[in-house]
Amino acid sequence: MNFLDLIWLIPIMPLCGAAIMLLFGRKLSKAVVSIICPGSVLASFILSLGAVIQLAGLKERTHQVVLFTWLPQLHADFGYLLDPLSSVMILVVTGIGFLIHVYATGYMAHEHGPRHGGYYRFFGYLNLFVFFMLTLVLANNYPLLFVGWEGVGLCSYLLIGFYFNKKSAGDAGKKAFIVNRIGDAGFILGMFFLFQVTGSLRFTEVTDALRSARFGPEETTFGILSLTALLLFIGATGKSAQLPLYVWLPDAMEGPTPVSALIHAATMVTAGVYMCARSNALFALTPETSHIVAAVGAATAIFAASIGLVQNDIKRVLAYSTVSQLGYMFLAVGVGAYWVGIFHLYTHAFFKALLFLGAGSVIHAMSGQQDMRHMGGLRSKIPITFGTMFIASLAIAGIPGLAGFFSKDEILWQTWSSPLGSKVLWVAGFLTALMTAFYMWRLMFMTFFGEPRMDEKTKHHIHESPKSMTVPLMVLAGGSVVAGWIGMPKVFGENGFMQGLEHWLAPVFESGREVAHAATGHGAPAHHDTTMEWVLMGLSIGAALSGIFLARHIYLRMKAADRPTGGFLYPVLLNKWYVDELYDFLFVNGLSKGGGTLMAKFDTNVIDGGVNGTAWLTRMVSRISMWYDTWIVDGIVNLTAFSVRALSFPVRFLQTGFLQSYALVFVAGVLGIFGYFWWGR
Amino acid sequence: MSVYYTATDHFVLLPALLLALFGCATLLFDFWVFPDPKQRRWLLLFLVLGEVFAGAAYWRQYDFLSTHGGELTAFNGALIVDHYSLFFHWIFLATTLIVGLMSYKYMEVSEEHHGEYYGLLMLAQTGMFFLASGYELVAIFIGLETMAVTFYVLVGFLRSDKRSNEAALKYLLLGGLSSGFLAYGFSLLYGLAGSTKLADIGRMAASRDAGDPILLMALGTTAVGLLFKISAAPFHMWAPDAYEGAPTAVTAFLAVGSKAASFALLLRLMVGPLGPARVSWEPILVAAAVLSIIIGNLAAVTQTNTKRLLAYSGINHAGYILLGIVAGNPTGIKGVLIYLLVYTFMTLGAFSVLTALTRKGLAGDDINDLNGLMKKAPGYGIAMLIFLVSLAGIPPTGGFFGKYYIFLSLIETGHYNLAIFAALFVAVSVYYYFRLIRAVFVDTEEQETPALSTSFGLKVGLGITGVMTLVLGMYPEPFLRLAQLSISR
Amino acid sequence: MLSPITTEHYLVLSAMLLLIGTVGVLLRRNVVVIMMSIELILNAVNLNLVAFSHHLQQVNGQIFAIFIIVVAVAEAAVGLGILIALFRNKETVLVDEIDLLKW
Amino acid sequence: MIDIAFFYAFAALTVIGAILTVTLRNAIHCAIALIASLAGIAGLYLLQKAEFLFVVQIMLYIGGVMVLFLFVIMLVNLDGAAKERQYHRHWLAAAACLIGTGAVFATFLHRGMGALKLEAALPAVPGAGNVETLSMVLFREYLVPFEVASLLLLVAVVGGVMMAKKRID
Amino acid sequence: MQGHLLSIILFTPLLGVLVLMFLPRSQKTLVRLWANISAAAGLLVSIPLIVNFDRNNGGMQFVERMEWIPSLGVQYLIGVDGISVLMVMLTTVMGFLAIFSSWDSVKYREKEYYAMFLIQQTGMIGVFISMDFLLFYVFWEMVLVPMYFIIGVWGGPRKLYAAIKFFLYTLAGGVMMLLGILTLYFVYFGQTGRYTFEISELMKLNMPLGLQQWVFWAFFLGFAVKVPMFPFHTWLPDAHTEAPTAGSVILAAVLLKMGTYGFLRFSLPLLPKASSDHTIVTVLATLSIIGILYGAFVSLMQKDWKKLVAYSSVSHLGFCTLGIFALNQAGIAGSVIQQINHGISTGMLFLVVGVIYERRHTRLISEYGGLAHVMPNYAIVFAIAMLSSAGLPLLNGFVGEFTILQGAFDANKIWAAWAVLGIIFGAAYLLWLYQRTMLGEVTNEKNIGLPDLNWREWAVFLPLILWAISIGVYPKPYFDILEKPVQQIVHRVHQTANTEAAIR
Repeated sequence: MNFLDLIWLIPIMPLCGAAIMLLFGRKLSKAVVSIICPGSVLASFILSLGAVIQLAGLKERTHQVVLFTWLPQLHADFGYLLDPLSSVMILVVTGIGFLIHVYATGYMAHEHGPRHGGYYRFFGYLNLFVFFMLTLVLANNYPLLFVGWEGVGLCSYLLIGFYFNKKSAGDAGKKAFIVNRIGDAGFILGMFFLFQVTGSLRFTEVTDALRSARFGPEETTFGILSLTALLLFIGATGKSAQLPLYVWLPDAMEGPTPVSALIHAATMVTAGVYMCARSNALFALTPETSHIVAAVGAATAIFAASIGLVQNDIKRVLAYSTVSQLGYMFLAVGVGAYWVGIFHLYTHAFFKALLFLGAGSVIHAMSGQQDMRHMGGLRSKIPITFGTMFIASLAIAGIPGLAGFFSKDEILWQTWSSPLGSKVLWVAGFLTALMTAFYMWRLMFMTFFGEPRMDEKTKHHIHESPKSMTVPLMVLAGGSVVAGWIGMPKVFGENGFMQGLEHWLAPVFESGREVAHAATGHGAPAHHDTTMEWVLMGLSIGAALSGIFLARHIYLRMKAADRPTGGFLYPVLLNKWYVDELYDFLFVNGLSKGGGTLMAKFDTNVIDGGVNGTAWLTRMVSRISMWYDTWIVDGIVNLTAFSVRALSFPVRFLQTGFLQSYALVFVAGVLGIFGYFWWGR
Repeated sequence: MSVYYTATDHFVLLPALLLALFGCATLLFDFWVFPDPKQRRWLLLFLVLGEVFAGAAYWRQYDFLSTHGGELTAFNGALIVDHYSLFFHWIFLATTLIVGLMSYKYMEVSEEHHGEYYGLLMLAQTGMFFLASGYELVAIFIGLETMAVTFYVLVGFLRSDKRSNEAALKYLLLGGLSSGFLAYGFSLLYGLAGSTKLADIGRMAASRDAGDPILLMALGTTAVGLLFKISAAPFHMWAPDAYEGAPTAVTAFLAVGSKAASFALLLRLMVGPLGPARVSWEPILVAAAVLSIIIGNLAAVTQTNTKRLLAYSGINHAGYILLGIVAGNPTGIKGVLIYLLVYTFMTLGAFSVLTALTRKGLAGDDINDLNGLMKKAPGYGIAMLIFLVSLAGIPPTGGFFGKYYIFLSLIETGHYNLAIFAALFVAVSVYYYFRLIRAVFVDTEEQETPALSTSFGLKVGLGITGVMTLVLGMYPEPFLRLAQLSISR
Repeated sequence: MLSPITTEHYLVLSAMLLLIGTVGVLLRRNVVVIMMSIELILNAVNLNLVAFSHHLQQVNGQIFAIFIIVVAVAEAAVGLGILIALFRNKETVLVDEIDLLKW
Repeated sequence: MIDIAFFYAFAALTVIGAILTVTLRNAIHCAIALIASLAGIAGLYLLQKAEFLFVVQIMLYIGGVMVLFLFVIMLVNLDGAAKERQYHRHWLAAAACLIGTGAVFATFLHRGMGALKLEAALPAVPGAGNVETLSMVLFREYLVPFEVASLLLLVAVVGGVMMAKKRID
Repeated sequence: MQGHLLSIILFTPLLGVLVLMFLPRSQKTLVRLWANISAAAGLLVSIPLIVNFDRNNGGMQFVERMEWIPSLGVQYLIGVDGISVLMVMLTTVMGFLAIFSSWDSVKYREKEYYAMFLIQQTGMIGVFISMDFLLFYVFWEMVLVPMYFIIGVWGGPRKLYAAIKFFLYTLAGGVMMLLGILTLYFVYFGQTGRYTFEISELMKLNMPLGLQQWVFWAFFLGFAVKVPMFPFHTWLPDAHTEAPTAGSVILAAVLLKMGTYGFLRFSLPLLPKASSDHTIVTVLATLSIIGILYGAFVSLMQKDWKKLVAYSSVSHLGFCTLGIFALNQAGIAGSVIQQINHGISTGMLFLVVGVIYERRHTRLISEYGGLAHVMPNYAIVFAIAMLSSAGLPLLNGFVGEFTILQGAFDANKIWAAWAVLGIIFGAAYLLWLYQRTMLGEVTNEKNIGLPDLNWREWAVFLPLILWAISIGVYPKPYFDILEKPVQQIVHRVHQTANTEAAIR
């Protein structure tokens, strides 16, 4: 059968799952639920595979299916586009999505959500998420992409707030949604600009229009195109948690771990990267914006990593790590190495999902404990989890041969060599690599090594997770090892497999460079300085190893698990560079108390001055507007009414009931008339 | 027939004669036949018959005019019958008839049921006849006084009721004053024109420049007298008291008949003979109109006595109608006619509901007496709704077209600010009309009250007024044609 | 030497009467006196009419005057009747004690 | 010459009578003053050759109306009223109003006199006396008002009776 | 039959009232039943309209012409084009649902209640189909009175204040509009020597810009109060809050649209110069944007659930007017669709409030919390309503807002930028409301054991939800219907504008 024309079925499958869950879920038993939902995702995974394989067969490696028109005004259809880029994405989404579903069946097994039946609702939302994610990556135009874009946001809101009765969860969900909305505002405007410039919002047409090289510097250098790209990028920062809009992601960890794994590590947060890669033609045309992207990416990477160094909540560490890795991806995109960005996205999906799931299994074992300071020595208790996470940590740290190594190394190399890149960015990336290795292994050591620090009760409870959870872990572990092999550096020798991904993605991106070249002179294919590449590779490996050993030294030798280290930096990092306090300062104190002391507030509980601050600001404004509404706008109305009533009395009391005052008024009238005759005429 | 009393004279005068005849007949029969107040309601038949005959006579006149066209003058120019006067005659006729219909129960309830009442109603109508048809000062003045004096009596008809006496006295004294001024103005007009015929006066006004002091004096005093009769501010002070004190049925008659008749005269004088002096009197009317609208609306807003409230609303309406005269173009005059026609029916209707509220030992003229009317008597409630909505000038009721014409004429003649002013005050008026509506529909009465004092006649009256109010709002075409006809010279 | 008597003299005189009558209506509290004042006003009118009619050598003015007198009579009759009815109920003839109806 | 004197005499009588009418304390005195004033007016009628009107004034007014007034005054005994304050409370405002009106009237008359372009007084028509002409005109031109007047009087009678008579039932 | 379809649609509810009047008020069930039947009949007869509507014909269809008041040049002239046909459908559907939804909620004076609703139904349909200005005005005012009673009799604690405020406000605006109408009428008379109120005739006028501006402002007062645009909105929160649920639904879903419809049908085509005049457009767009943000801000602070929804209407209607005065295809088409969406979404939100109000008789948000545990289905319905109102893609709200934004963007980028902010806040206050009422622990024990939606409530919500989704997923038919008429409006406005420019 022809999978290519059925690609629209890929998103539909999970949608059906979701529909069934949300409509009849209450009547279904957990068993049925845990068959239907992963099943639906599996189905779309199979469909995707088939489609991708057939796609590979095609000469022109793109295939579009248009179902029906959606927004005539914007020429936006329900149309699906399968090309190398989206094929990678759907495989990641469906594949990893499926594994996480399976994992979740185990993880949520004794999850009692709101009243009875949180289970089916959880899976309903999960499927819904997959549906939207697939719509996002399969869409053949921006508005439809935006549908998925918003949809995943919604699902993340629902899934984070899944613990209905945890207020913090609700807040986190709300914050996530609103922060994303801020990004979306940029995205929407960006779309409009794009439509105005290119006259269409279909990826293919937009790309053709942009590549037709009819745009001169006046559009591309700080011109309308730069603005467009920038707006789109703002949208991306919202979704992919880049500076300054990253604040929602760490709190999103309030959600159940599978959610964190699926949404906040593997798929949704990478939507921004995907979107930028999608718009590569645009970014390639606008070097200034690309610089900004790269800078933001690098900054985020190093910034988040530094925060990750000292977090004690196992999931928060991973959260910041995710932010930082996303930074990497944007760095790649920013320097014009789009395929590398996608490459890292794809490898990262494996090991980060694995790490989260592992962490989930740890928490599972620790019966809910998330603070690493109360862990330790789990190595022997939960061997599978340990083993898989070990691999993942190696991978993310960038130990040669594993997935993380290849992608990260490629990013660093591109940053160094690409005409859009620069040495400074490389340094940032390099440091990030060092820190990454450090905090990941800090996590490992604090969790699995050393002697147990948990209380007896929990210790007694500890047990390996059920098969449904461990099997996915293992699969992902395998993935984390091999995933990188299709993107090896050219210095390892060139062939169709070793640079498989690059070649596969070539049709989407390669031409991007050419355009950039044509338009701006940037992006000329880098001349290959082989020795340099070897040197850099060595350096990064060195960084990874030293990071690991440093961690080992501090947390195994010095047993610094529960002691602050790093001197003055420690509090700064622990408080996430006081960003939240900064936002607080800007938005809250700055306005209310006229500036509280920055250093005074040391409690991490003050989460997200940023959003809270804006929320506070908003609330202030709305208080004012409400006051205005009650007292001015409405006040005037009521005042008129009142004054009419008030005026009514004098007029009535003119009517004294005394005949002669009537006569008086009468004569006054006469006088008035004649007075008018006298003077008036 | 003699030269003094030609066939034409007869033809023109006939309706008045009939009315007077039946009026006197009523008085006589009352003295002789019906000692028992309960039977006196049969005297209503005289009124109905009288109106029927008069109606027939009017119809013949109408017929004649519409075939031969133009107008008929009689008593060498003392009387005139044209479509204009006929229009008003119809109004008077309807008014008297409906008032008669809604009266008898009321009069019985208030234990003042005398046959004179119906006689006086008809004599008053006879007076109005000369206001609309008179074309000569003396006839007009005497007709005016006949009407006025009759009203003095009618207002004081509840002799044992202090309020009624007081109302009558106030009305009489102020009325005397005003008619004194009116007469003074007439005398000056006569002196200037050397004749009492409106035609000559018209000639005189045309020949003299508008600034002529004596003419101004004449104008001023005449205007005072007439504005008093239509209860326009600042000569309105009598209205609320007289309206409140008078028997409700009489109040209706006063509010509609007297006002319509005086407007008939005012319009004829101002647009006809005194037309040339427009520059002098227009500002007066504007001022009076504006004042009336302001005072009428404002005072009504917090009024708690329904009759008084309607009195103020009447003042307010007088203001609007005056605006029509101010505009003075055909549209405006048509507007005045239509407005008066609608005003007749809606006001009569509202008052007839009030008469039904008057029960033994319950004046029924407080707003709270309307509470829960909708529950008590849905028919009356809905009727009241129609009248009030129409008074507020909201389509699809007749009141709307009155306002419509006034606004249109103001716009046509470029009085934009007046138009906006008038429009704004419509909102204010709605406020108090809806206080009544609210009482009828929303509020509920505190303690149980006796059943409404209804009667067949009252129901008929309500039916006529209600239907007419709606018809005028939904299919005014024939009436518009009539108005058009009556302003065409 | 006094100028010959012209119509104007009569006009002035009637105007004075009119005013005096108005004074009465405005100031006197006694209803009866107020009615008398109204009579004065009407007589002022008559004076006007007669003067004009004399001036124009017509009788129309005089006729008008006669009707005015009739009106005056009628008003007086009815007014006094009402007054009596009121007095029967209220035992007063002072207008500013007659203020049941107000506001 | 002589009629000038008469004019001023009658005018004085009229005005003074009028003033007394509105100022005197006792209603009966007021009535008498009014009679005097009306008599003055009657005299003025005579001066202007309005004999019929003179008669009417004397008979109808002084003989009829005033008697009516006196009756009523007797009926509603006003001794109490006579002791009361005579003038209304806000007489000051009233006075102001009146003075204003008076002033305006005066100026108007003054201005008007010149403008009062009445054709100069015609010489008296010889022959037919006042009453005949009057009746001729009355019944030719003013027939309608005459009839209506009768109605008016009827109303007045009925009304007066209605009001004045005691309630039987 | 076919020829008089519109009249039939127009008068079916009135027929219902006539029969209703003769039903004994004691037979409550009978009264209810009959009211529902006649409303349903009104809906049914309107279906042929949409079926037989020819979307390729931009002009008026199903036109019926009859002399009404010849001497004023007033005709009974009705017809529909794409815009009005949608409005009529909205009216019939929402009208029926409103009546249906109040089956148990109205406990006293049912007869009058339903009579008022049916009369109002006729009035609203009349407004949308009359092609004669006076006829339009008559219907326009006719709608007010029933609504006054619906609020004043069956409303909440401050019902009388709200009712009279609503009435006075709208009436004052209406009278000003009447002055505008009469001016047009008179000017037309001056130019052609005959009186008429026929829209298509009045469109032939060529008025000087100055006069057009005056008339425009007169109309503006009438329509802006109804919409309501920013400074004239204060009657709305009171009216919406105090009205009974069904009343609020009709008010939000249909009555407000009369204003926007007025702008589309009268202001733009009749006064093209004025409506394309730079200052006027700027002022109106600014007011709309202020309305968008202002409404959102004020909603954020509301403690009263219903009032919050009410203020959200201000925000949404801001989008509609913004779209209209973008004066381009996207803007106007989007605006019309958004009007329908607002009808659906806000209607649903009000029904949602009504459901809980019936159970708890309080609208204070603080009284609730964690309802999702108690009433899961209710929570889902509310979520959908909320999201469609917040403009989530694949639900109706998004289509409208997005297209409007596009139009605004084409007209002026700054407008779009501001309006987009509105979307953010829209999400904010609705989510916050949802969180405070639905999520978290059940804080108030009074809420424990509240019954979930019953079948009747489902029956009300389901069609709305389906409608919302259908528009959100496949709005093309609506755009198709709108394409021609909107083109005409846009063309008319710009053409005259251009000719003006050419002359200058």
